[in-house]
Amino acid sequence: MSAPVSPRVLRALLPPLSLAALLIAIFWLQPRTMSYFGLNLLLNLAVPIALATIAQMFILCVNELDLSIGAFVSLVACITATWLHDAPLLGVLALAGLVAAYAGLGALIHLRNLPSIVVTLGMSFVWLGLAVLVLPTPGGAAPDYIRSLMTLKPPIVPFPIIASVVLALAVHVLLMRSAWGTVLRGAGGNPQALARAGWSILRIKMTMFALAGFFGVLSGMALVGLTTSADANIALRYTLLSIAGVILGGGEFVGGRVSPIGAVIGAVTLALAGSFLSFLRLNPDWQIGAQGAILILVLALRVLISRGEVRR
Amino acid sequence: MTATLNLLKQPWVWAWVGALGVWGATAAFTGGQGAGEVLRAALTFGAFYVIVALGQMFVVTLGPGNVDLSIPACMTLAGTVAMKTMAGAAAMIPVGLLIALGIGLVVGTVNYALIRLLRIPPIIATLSSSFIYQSAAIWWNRGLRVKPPAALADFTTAKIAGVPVIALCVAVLAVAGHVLLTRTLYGRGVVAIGQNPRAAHLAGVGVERIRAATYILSATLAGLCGYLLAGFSGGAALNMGEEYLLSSIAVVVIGGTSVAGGFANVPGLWGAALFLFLLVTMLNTFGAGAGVRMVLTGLIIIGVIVAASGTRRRT
Amino acid sequence: DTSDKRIALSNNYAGNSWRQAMLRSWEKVTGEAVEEGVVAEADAFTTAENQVTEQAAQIQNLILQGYDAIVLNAASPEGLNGAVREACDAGVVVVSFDGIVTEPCAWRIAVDFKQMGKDEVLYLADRLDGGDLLEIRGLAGVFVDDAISAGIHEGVEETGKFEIAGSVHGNWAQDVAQKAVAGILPSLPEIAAVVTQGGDGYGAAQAFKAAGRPMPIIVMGNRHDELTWWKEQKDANGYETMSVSIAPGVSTLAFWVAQQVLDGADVPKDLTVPFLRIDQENLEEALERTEPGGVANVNYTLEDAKEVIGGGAM
Amino acid sequence: MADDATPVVRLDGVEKSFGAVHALTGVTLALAPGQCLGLVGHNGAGKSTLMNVLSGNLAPDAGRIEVGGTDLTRGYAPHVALAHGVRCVYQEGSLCPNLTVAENARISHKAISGPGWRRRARALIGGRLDEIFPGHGISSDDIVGDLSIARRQMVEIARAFAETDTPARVVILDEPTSSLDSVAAGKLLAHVRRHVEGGGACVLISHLLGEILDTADRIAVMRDGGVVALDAATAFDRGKLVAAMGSVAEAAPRETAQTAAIRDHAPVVVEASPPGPDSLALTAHRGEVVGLAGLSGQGQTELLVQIFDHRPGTVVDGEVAMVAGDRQSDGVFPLWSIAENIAIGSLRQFLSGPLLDHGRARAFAEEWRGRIGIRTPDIGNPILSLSGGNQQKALFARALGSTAAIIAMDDPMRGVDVGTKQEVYAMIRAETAKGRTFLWYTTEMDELVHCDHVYVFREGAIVADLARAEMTEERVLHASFREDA
Ligand SMILES: Nc1ncnc2c1ncn2[C@@H]1O[C@H](COP(=O)(O)OP(=O)(O)OP(=O)(O)O)[C@@H](O)[C@H]1O
Ligand SMILES: Nc1ncnc2c1ncn2[C@@H]1O[C@H](COP(=O)(O)OP(=O)(O)OP(=O)(O)O)[C@@H](O)[C@H]1O
Ligand SMILES: O[C@@H]1[C@@H](O)[C@H](O)OC[C@H]1O
Ligand SMILES: [Mg+2]
Ligand SMILES: [Mg+2]
Repeated sequence: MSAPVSPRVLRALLPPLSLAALLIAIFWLQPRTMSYFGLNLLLNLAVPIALATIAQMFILCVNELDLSIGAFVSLVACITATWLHDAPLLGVLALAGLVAAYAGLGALIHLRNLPSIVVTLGMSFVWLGLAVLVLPTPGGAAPDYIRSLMTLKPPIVPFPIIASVVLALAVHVLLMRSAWGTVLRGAGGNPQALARAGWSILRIKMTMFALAGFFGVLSGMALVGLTTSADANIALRYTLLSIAGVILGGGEFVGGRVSPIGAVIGAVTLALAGSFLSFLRLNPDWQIGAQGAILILVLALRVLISRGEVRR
Repeated sequence: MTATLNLLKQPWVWAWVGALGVWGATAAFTGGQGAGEVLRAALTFGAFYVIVALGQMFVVTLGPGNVDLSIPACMTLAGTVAMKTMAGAAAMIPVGLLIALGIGLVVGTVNYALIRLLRIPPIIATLSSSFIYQSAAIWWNRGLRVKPPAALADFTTAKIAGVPVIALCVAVLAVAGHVLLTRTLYGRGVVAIGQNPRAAHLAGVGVERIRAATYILSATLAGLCGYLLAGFSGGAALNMGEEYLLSSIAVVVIGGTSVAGGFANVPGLWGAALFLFLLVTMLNTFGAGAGVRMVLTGLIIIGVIVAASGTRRRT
Repeated sequence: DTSDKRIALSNNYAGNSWRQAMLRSWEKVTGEAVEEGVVAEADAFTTAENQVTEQAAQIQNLILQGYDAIVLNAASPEGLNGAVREACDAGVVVVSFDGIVTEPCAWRIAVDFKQMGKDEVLYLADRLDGGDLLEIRGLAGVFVDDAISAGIHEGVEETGKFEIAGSVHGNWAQDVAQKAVAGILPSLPEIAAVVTQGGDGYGAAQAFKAAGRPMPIIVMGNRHDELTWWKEQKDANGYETMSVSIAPGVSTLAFWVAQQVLDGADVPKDLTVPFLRIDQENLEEALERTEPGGVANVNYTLEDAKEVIGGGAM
Repeated sequence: MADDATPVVRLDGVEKSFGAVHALTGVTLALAPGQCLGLVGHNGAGKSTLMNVLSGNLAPDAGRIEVGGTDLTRGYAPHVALAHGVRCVYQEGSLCPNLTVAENARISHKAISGPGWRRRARALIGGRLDEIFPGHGISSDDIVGDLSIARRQMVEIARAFAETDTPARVVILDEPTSSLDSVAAGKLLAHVRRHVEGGGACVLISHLLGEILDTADRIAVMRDGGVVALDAATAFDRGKLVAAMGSVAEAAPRETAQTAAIRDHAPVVVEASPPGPDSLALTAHRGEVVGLAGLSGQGQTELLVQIFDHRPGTVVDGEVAMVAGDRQSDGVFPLWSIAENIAIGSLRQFLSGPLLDHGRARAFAEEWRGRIGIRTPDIGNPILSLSGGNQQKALFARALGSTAAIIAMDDPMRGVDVGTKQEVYAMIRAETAKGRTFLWYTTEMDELVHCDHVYVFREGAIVADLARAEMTEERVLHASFREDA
């Protein structure tokens, strides 16, 4: 490690390196995963997680935190498996309404200067309650087109890989490369500067929340496409997973420092961490603990690589 | 008049207003029947919330990203090991308490070590470690529910003049927490770090020592809560802490502590704890179904926050 | 011959005593089976949180590991259908129990949860002339909760004697039930009986005691502290009630069923296992067999499984 | 410059209050094209407030705003100001630290968008930087948060002068040189002259009166929210400006002979070396004022922090207190009151038993408000209600009020007005007499005369070690630049 690698490059390399390390370990433990079929099974459930992580990333980018994304994805899943299946128009309207509701939340949080953690904590109850009302007992069915999309078998490269790459690149272009995305990120770095440059922070917040809502909707739909039916509690875990994914991908809680490519990689890494463990065949007593240990291990890797990195 | 206005400017007032509001609504619904009883129950169960929320409050005050997600697992581990060690023997009550607190100490130290040495963001460090504590609790006792010593159970359920003893004890604990926050070097340090860790360091605040102490404090209080709750509910269960993950955070923020760090208050913890308990009770009393109940819970929490937002300091 | 077959248990939650008892039954019974060479392997896998998505991923991993059969306690009856379908497509036998799945390719060992709820009310109808009931439910949005509750409501309707005065969610946990009951109790009229889902009876009793209210008939589950409390009351004042529950050892029944399917036996897709009922007479005997702090349990044998498959009652 | 030309900007009777504080009490001011207006005044005089009104960030309570002859008072806002060519470099910095230099250019230039925007943004900001600060060493792709405060300031200045579809008709510079070293400051002021000679207009706010006298065409002096003097620059000299601001006379530096005596007799309290190659070591004796000079960002701050932290390899005999210069990121606790911000450095003094006595802490803060002249009606007010210079005074009070024997100062006079500076110099003198030692990083040549000994920094190393007697501006400058450069 004598070659001078800039800390920035190193920081950006961490997430892919962790992912690679994990993948190699999995391939080694279970060679069967190294096939089209294997990769498909290994990675397909990472797609909705990646979408939810991207949603969370938009919120974190403007210095807020969404504790309701898991419940929201559950609600979307319930609506997708019921209304969107039975009465597509109503379903589409409901989902569009949910995106609008997210934008509204952004406005409320900004205008009243509310802590987003509490508002979204409250909203998590609201979304979950609505999900229970829409689908009191698990059931429903995925619309066929979603099901076929999520079980697509393209030649050579498995669908989850294509989907993840497309997602990462699309959001990267939107947020990191476009002039518009630059303004959105700037609002996370220094909102006052944005206001002084004549931008409306309200509009930016609403945009970012709407984007989060949009990707949350995609996540719920993708999830139902895989599970074929829904359940009000189906995605509650996504809240923590999505936060962890963004951070694992090199994002930070404040300051508008996020990376869409990193976030997708972080989400996939988290999804794979669980698989890695089941290939290890641990004693059930310690299986839960091992999930914590693996998270710690992956994150510790970051420190080992980035040791010596300094500010300024 | 101005006194009232000044009171309304306090960030913790709205949690209390919310608590009174839902209590009043419950009483109105039942025509006043059982209002006192409900309050007594709220004091008892609110006390458990306050214990863990006190620790969580100090952690949250350290600044953005600081939160302790290992509270439930720590409660479970402390409760489980303490109950098994005491094995129902009254003589072992102090030993059990020490064990519970000691587990908190260890848990807090491990959490801090992960945060400091491995530079893992606290939210993920405490989440990850919590799985390990949970596993340790399973491994220790495999889910068997050992009864607490009768004297401990009696203590946790006792009342003096109709007021739950546990609530009185936690009220004293809250006063101590208030003094710790506002009148000690430690408390001022926590608040300074939460606003600007770099500036705090350069102003001579022992940043890392205080961060370590805070995570240890939070885990130790979680251990205490696990011990008392296991005594109160007839034994430690593997899922006894589950509820305290979100509630500990909710109590802290509804109580008026800033999630952006650097600003906290203790009176709001009690207000918010009572509010949360009474809210669920009110909706149960109204007989609402699970879905409606959850929707209303969410909307009322947001309502209280919006009402309070007029008084909150800008961050 | 199944001596080269590998069976996996996929479990979605391990955070309560019932689930721990279930895992231990599995360990004990399958451990012996492996030793005797009935099957080659029988590993248990459990996820950290009660989450559909994690369990779906787990099932997919089990497919990749090439297990011949997956015995499944599912987080959701519908949410895992995608993963179960994939397992079936890969030629893996899936046997679900307790938390069963609706995917037609899987086997189901069901407890008639609805009947379980109804039986509680029928028992009460025998004991009481009527009155107000308090219902303690399980975890909202989970199918077991819905089924038991539906049975209770059906029972109330059919008997026409009772009124459900209040309903709270106790999440099958003593402390949660205790808190919920303590909150609602003051606003309720005198309660004649409490209908429960198991795991919550002791908490309810504590709440009644703390509030100083007359002790109603509380239907118990199968936790040791529920049975012990009942025994204490019985000895002290002749308190009478009953207990209904599902024995955690049902996982071992599912194991044997999977083994039979792998062995080529003709097994119908839907099997029913009776729930575990304890009455005033056999309370002591049940308590005797239950480990302190544990759960009243039954482990099943290959013969039991064959009997269930053959449609016989046990 | 003729007063009869149509002014580019006219403010008429502008008033602004913050609660009980009347920050502006009816200011009338006009700015002609081709003119640089110098704006001076004590800390808290209302200069920044006035400029915030002019740039649309604060709505005045009363008064009119005209730009280019049009009355824009109604609905005046940042985007309106920008559209009319009013640009501002704010005292507290307005860059997004998470974005690159080029991306920050995009933020304030809406016209840079669409395909190829990044290339255009780079060209725009890079071109301006090259023009104003040749040899700046900043890449358009650098993340702003990774830059030193001086370089951030350069980026912000270049951005304000950059032109896309709207011209930079009026550029407001609120203390632009406070974080720049004298060389960079000189480049900026030269650019200001070029700008106005090309027909642009500028408002230049500074506490360095020499800069104002040299650069401005007209000078307005503000005091307590109003303009108290306004005339051609030639009509003023340093003395007149100081008098108009209502400031006191200047403190005299210590005699040279006296400073040499300290070096010879007082014990050493600090010994430290920066990590740079071939660095000399810094030594400080008790009661000495040691200057850290050189261009900005050459490792001076890092050495102060190294000493503050008692890092291995440094000898530090005694407690160290720090006066931050980058007050936003290193100094201020934004949620706290002025009193709390002052007291945090001395909490141990207010302990009675294990508990803090808030009454004593407040009395302490109150005392320091008087001693250092912090302008506020109530020290219970939030620190952010103070003007920049007054916040800096609070940070001084924090360090001077502590028990530390060694005070490390990180270019601490940023934004402090002349009057206060003189008071602080005098205070430093008085403290050295009591045996306190000062380590003083400054980018202002004038301040070095107050030091007993000066170390010049270049590229992370100490390259010159000058006793008071041998220190001249020329020698410091000479050492600041590489021989072969
Ligand atoms: N030079 C520095 N500049 C800015 N921030 C720093 C610097 N050094 C340390 N910090 C911040 O303070 C933390 C170090 O804390 P600090 O040195 O105050 O520890 P401490 O608590 O004083 O140690 P101890 O417990 O031994 O007293 C770092 O995590 C960082 O956030
Ligand atoms: N947001 C605010 N809230 C309350 N008071 C304020 C606020 N902003 C400025 N003030 C007050 O208005 C007055 C003028 O402040 P201003 O920042 O304009 O001074 P300044 O002349 O720029 O001083 P400096 O040279 O220190 O920068 C000061 O008394 C300051 O305390
Ligand atoms: O798993 C469940 C158990 O926890 C509950 O007590 O009884 C029903 C079971 O399905
Ligand atoms: Mg100013
Ligand atoms: Mg300067």
